Amino acid sequence: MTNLILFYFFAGLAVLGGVLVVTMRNAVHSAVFLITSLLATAGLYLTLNAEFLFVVQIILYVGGIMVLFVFVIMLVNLDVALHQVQFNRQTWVAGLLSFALLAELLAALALARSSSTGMQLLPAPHVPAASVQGNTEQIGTLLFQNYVIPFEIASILLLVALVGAVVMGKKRI
Amino acid sequence: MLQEAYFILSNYIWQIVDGLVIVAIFPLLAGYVVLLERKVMADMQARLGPMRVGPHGLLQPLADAVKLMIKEDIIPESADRAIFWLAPVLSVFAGMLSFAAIPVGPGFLIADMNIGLLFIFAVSSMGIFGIVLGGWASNSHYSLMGALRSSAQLVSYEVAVGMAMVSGLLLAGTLSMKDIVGYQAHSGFWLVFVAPVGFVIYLVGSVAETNRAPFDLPEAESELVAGYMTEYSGFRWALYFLAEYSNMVVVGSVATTLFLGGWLRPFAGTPAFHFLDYAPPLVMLGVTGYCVYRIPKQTGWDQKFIMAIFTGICFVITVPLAAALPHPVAGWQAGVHGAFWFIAKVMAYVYVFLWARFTFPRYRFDQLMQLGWHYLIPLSIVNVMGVATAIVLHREAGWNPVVSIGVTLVVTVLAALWLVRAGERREQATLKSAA
Amino acid sequence: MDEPQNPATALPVEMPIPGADEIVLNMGPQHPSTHGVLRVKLKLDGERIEASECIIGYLHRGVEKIAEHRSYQQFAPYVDRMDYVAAVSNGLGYCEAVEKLLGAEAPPRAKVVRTILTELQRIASHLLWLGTHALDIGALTPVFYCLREREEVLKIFEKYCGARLTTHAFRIGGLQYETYDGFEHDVKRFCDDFEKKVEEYEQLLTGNRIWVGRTKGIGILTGEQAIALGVTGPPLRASGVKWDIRKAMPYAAYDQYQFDIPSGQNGDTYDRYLVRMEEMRQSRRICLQAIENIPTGPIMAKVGKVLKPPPGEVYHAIEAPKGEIGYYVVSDGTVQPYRVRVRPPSFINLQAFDTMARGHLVADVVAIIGTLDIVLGEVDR
Amino acid sequence: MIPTSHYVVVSLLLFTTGVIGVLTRRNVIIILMSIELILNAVNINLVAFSRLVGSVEGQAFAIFIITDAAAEAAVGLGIIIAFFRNRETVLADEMDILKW
Amino acid sequence: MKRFKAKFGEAVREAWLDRKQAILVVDAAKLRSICQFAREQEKFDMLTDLTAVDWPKREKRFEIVLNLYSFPKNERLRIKTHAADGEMVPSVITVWPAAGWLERECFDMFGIRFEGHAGLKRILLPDEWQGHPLRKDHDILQQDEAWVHENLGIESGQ
Repeated sequence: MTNLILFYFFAGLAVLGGVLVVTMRNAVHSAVFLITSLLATAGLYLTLNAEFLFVVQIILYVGGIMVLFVFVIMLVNLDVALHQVQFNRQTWVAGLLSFALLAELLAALALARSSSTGMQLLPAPHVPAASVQGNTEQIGTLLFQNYVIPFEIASILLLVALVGAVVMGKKRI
Repeated sequence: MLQEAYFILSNYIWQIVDGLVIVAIFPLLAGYVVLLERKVMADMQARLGPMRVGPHGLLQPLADAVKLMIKEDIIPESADRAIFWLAPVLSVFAGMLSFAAIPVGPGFLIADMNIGLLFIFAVSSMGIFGIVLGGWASNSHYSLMGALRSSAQLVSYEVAVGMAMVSGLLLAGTLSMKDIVGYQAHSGFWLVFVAPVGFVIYLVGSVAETNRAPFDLPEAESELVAGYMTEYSGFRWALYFLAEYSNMVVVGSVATTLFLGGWLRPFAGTPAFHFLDYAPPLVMLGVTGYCVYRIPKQTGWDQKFIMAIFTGICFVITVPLAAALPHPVAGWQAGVHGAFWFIAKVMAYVYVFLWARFTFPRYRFDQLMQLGWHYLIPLSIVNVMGVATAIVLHREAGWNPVVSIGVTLVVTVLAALWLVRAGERREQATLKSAA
Repeated sequence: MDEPQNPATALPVEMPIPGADEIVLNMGPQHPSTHGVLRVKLKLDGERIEASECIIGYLHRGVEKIAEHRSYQQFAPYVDRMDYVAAVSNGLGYCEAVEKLLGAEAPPRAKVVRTILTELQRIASHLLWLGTHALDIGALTPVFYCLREREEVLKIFEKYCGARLTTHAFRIGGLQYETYDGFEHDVKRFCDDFEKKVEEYEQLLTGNRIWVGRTKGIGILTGEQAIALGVTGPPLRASGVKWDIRKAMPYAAYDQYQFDIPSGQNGDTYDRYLVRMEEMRQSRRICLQAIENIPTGPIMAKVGKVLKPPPGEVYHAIEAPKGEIGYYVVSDGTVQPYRVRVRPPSFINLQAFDTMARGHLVADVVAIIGTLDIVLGEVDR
Repeated sequence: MIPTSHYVVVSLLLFTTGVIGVLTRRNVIIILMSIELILNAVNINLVAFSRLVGSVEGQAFAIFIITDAAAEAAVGLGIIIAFFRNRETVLADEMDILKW
Repeated sequence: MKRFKAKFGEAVREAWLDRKQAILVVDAAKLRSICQFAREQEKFDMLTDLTAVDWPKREKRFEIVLNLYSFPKNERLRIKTHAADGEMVPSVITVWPAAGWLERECFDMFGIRFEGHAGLKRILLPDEWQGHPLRKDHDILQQDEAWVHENLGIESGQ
């Protein structure tokens, strides 16, 4: 019961935040709602017992990436930008297509639930929650044993991105 | 529904009570840190500090709070009202939320999370938004520059601070705040003696993270007026202030837990030092006695009355400390004594902050960044590697812990000296090229 | 001497429309570290200063115009209001200028007392500078120590003439007041204590890494630049020009005493700091020498009640704490000066600000303003 | 225990919102933010399914995705700054530098 | 001083000593070259002061006064020149950059225009102020009341 309330709260917040990100005129407001949405997602991870991911989401997304976003918005924020048209002319087409996509996926989900094969796919998890605790140690072991090569590749990707961002951002090299 | 509520209440009653006590005490503590700061400052500067409100200015924090609450709340015309309103709240929210994972004493904490340390780290990194958004929403050059400086500074120093924490938790082998202290109790060494370099990095980094002098660039009054707080006034300004001082208490608490043995008494495992258990009640008794001695010296009956109240408070604190004396290792007794030692350590840590503030001039922004990126971050990486090596040497190769730690420590310190030398040479070069 | 590298540095900057990375930051006139109502417009590239312009005049009171409508004695108190932290020095310059115009000379006793008070004033002025400069750079504590010692000097002034800040201590022709009982004792005690206090300030700042980092290499002014821009006082000496009017053209009783002129090599903020610290020590030395042996005798020359200097003009300059303060007095033979021109050291030193600030960061602006030691009352008059 | 389908629906909604944002907004920064929303939606799915399967591999992948998002944000914002410096705009349909 | 006479002849109108101070009166037209000479040959390397005196009854009412100082010789020299109202005086800013603000102040207070000074605008008074207060015909109580009313929103008290 409590879990369900928490879930609906976080889910509602995440979706509402997402919608507001897309609709706000001012980029800073968008960023604030994106932060809200990301925090709510972190909350969702908590309801999934993924505590480590909850922390990673906050530290990296909220404390890292979003700071970068806000920083850049402030650097490039022109008062002029606010008076420009914020949406392009393909709004209706885009909306229609997106809703078609949404409807399709929802239909697929509904079908999966009703069909017999789907029942096996998407039941409430039968594994007791305690055993799948999003444990920090488990993730660490996984990352550094099974996935050590992807992990290193990811770190190289970050390094490349770092260098690239510096090259882009610097005026004179 | 009702049953569930009852279930929650009955199961979590102690957490709730602890939470209420901690949430009530810490803002008050933050307020009294302000008074402490002003008193320490006055002492270092050969003057008296606040003396008017209450005896020795003891009621000054309350008076300040009341004054700030009834002050006019000015919102600049061109400010972004919603974000202007949100930003300080966000700051305080981030500061306060961190208290949830701080163990004041054994069993005296709100939530024992198995990711407690990371939780505090994550939540306090949200505090940046309070500053950045506040600076942006004020729509003023000074505020924006303060905000940009502050975000750059916080992001840079977070790396060093995180690495310093890693060196601690590598040793403890857990992220739970409670277990970190438990590890120190078990091993008999505070981590500051095992990873001193990490502690020093954390100390410097946490001064920068809380925007305190000599790293108070975001609010440097001689350059940016008040940085991101320039346009704030009244209660919102007070919220920012509360956030800053709560953050000080939070970083003090983290340092205490991680490096200084949390709620543990000095020499907690050594029987020869058990007489130290008598210190808390005796200290409080001494304070009470001094208060009694000061009562007749106050001018006016009202001051005498307030002094008497403070005497009473001191005495009320003394009683449980004394009552816990016979068995101060378990149960509520340990909680009370632990809280005393914990708060004492946090206050000592905060005192270092104040000391630095009144002694050092302010860094310039590029120097600050240089210190972070050229010295602290490389050093913190070396430190983490050193601590890891020590652990491997001890656990895998079976070395004596003292030897393994000593060797890696020497290497780390040598690396630090080399960094400083290289930095000095670089400075000389830039000076020469400038001239 | 070479042509100064960029004569246009003295020109006011035309502010172009800022580009994408450039912003124009307006500092002051209401800003915590502009030492009054100085307004500085900075053109920034990021946080780096590309150009600057000082906008002054917020404190203009028309002192020179007032002088033309007062008698010589009546104008004397007005000069105290220019550099209000070094009122005694201003007064000395004015009195000596008018004495020169009259062809009179103050008696020896008056000269020695004048010297002592002026040197005490120099210490007080430098102390105030040190405190505020340190405060600008972020050191909160020295200012309280400095004000504590300055208080002692002000107490001596108060005992001597009843006023602390705008003292009007001297009269044209000498002194109005005889020294009070215990004057020598007070000055001696102050000088004895002061030695240790300077040590204390030096301990707080001189070796401090942050202080050195904030001041070394900041606001460099070479000797040639300083001379070309007319900079005088400690900033000139810190640039390596060992020049002090007290030695070059002695006035009052300075020719009787031993003292050194401190000078620097790099002409940066740190050197100016060291020069001023050393100057305080030298001032103390002069005071100690002077107090040993104050000649007896009259304190006032015979100049008459109504001053009517013969027509003519005179320029007389003394070494004030901030630099050369000069008085150009033109007489037309009446009781009122025809024209009094004050050569304000702060005004001309401030002109060098742009040269010093270019290429530095915003944070250095406060260090440079502080190191110039300007007093807006004198800049604007 | 909340059924996995709940999470999938939330993830779908977020995903669609992100797609709409990418397709309709002109401000590149907001487009980037919408991409973050999409990535986030994927993360929710991964974590939900990881619980369903009973292993933490999904969480590990979510961490990789967050890393990727960080790299993307850094480079993307770097490009935006460089572009803004030259053209003083952050609008996507004015980023026609190739046909310039 | 004699060397100045020898070099510039007629342009140096008068030269005398008053209370041990050397004073030269020169032609405004030759001011810049004389200053150049003073700085380069005679080593008067610092311009300590530049100011003006208003003599309304004279034919050329403004007397511009330059106070020079020589570090090598430890000597002061005063160079004077005259200008009528509205007449241009050559600026010495190319000789001594220190003249920048001093000439601006002269312009502000007396209305003397300096030729060759790029940024000649008011320095102590506001840019829109009317009148030049240090002229003798400017009364001590007189001020730009319109400006005060407009910018400060108060009635001038005088």
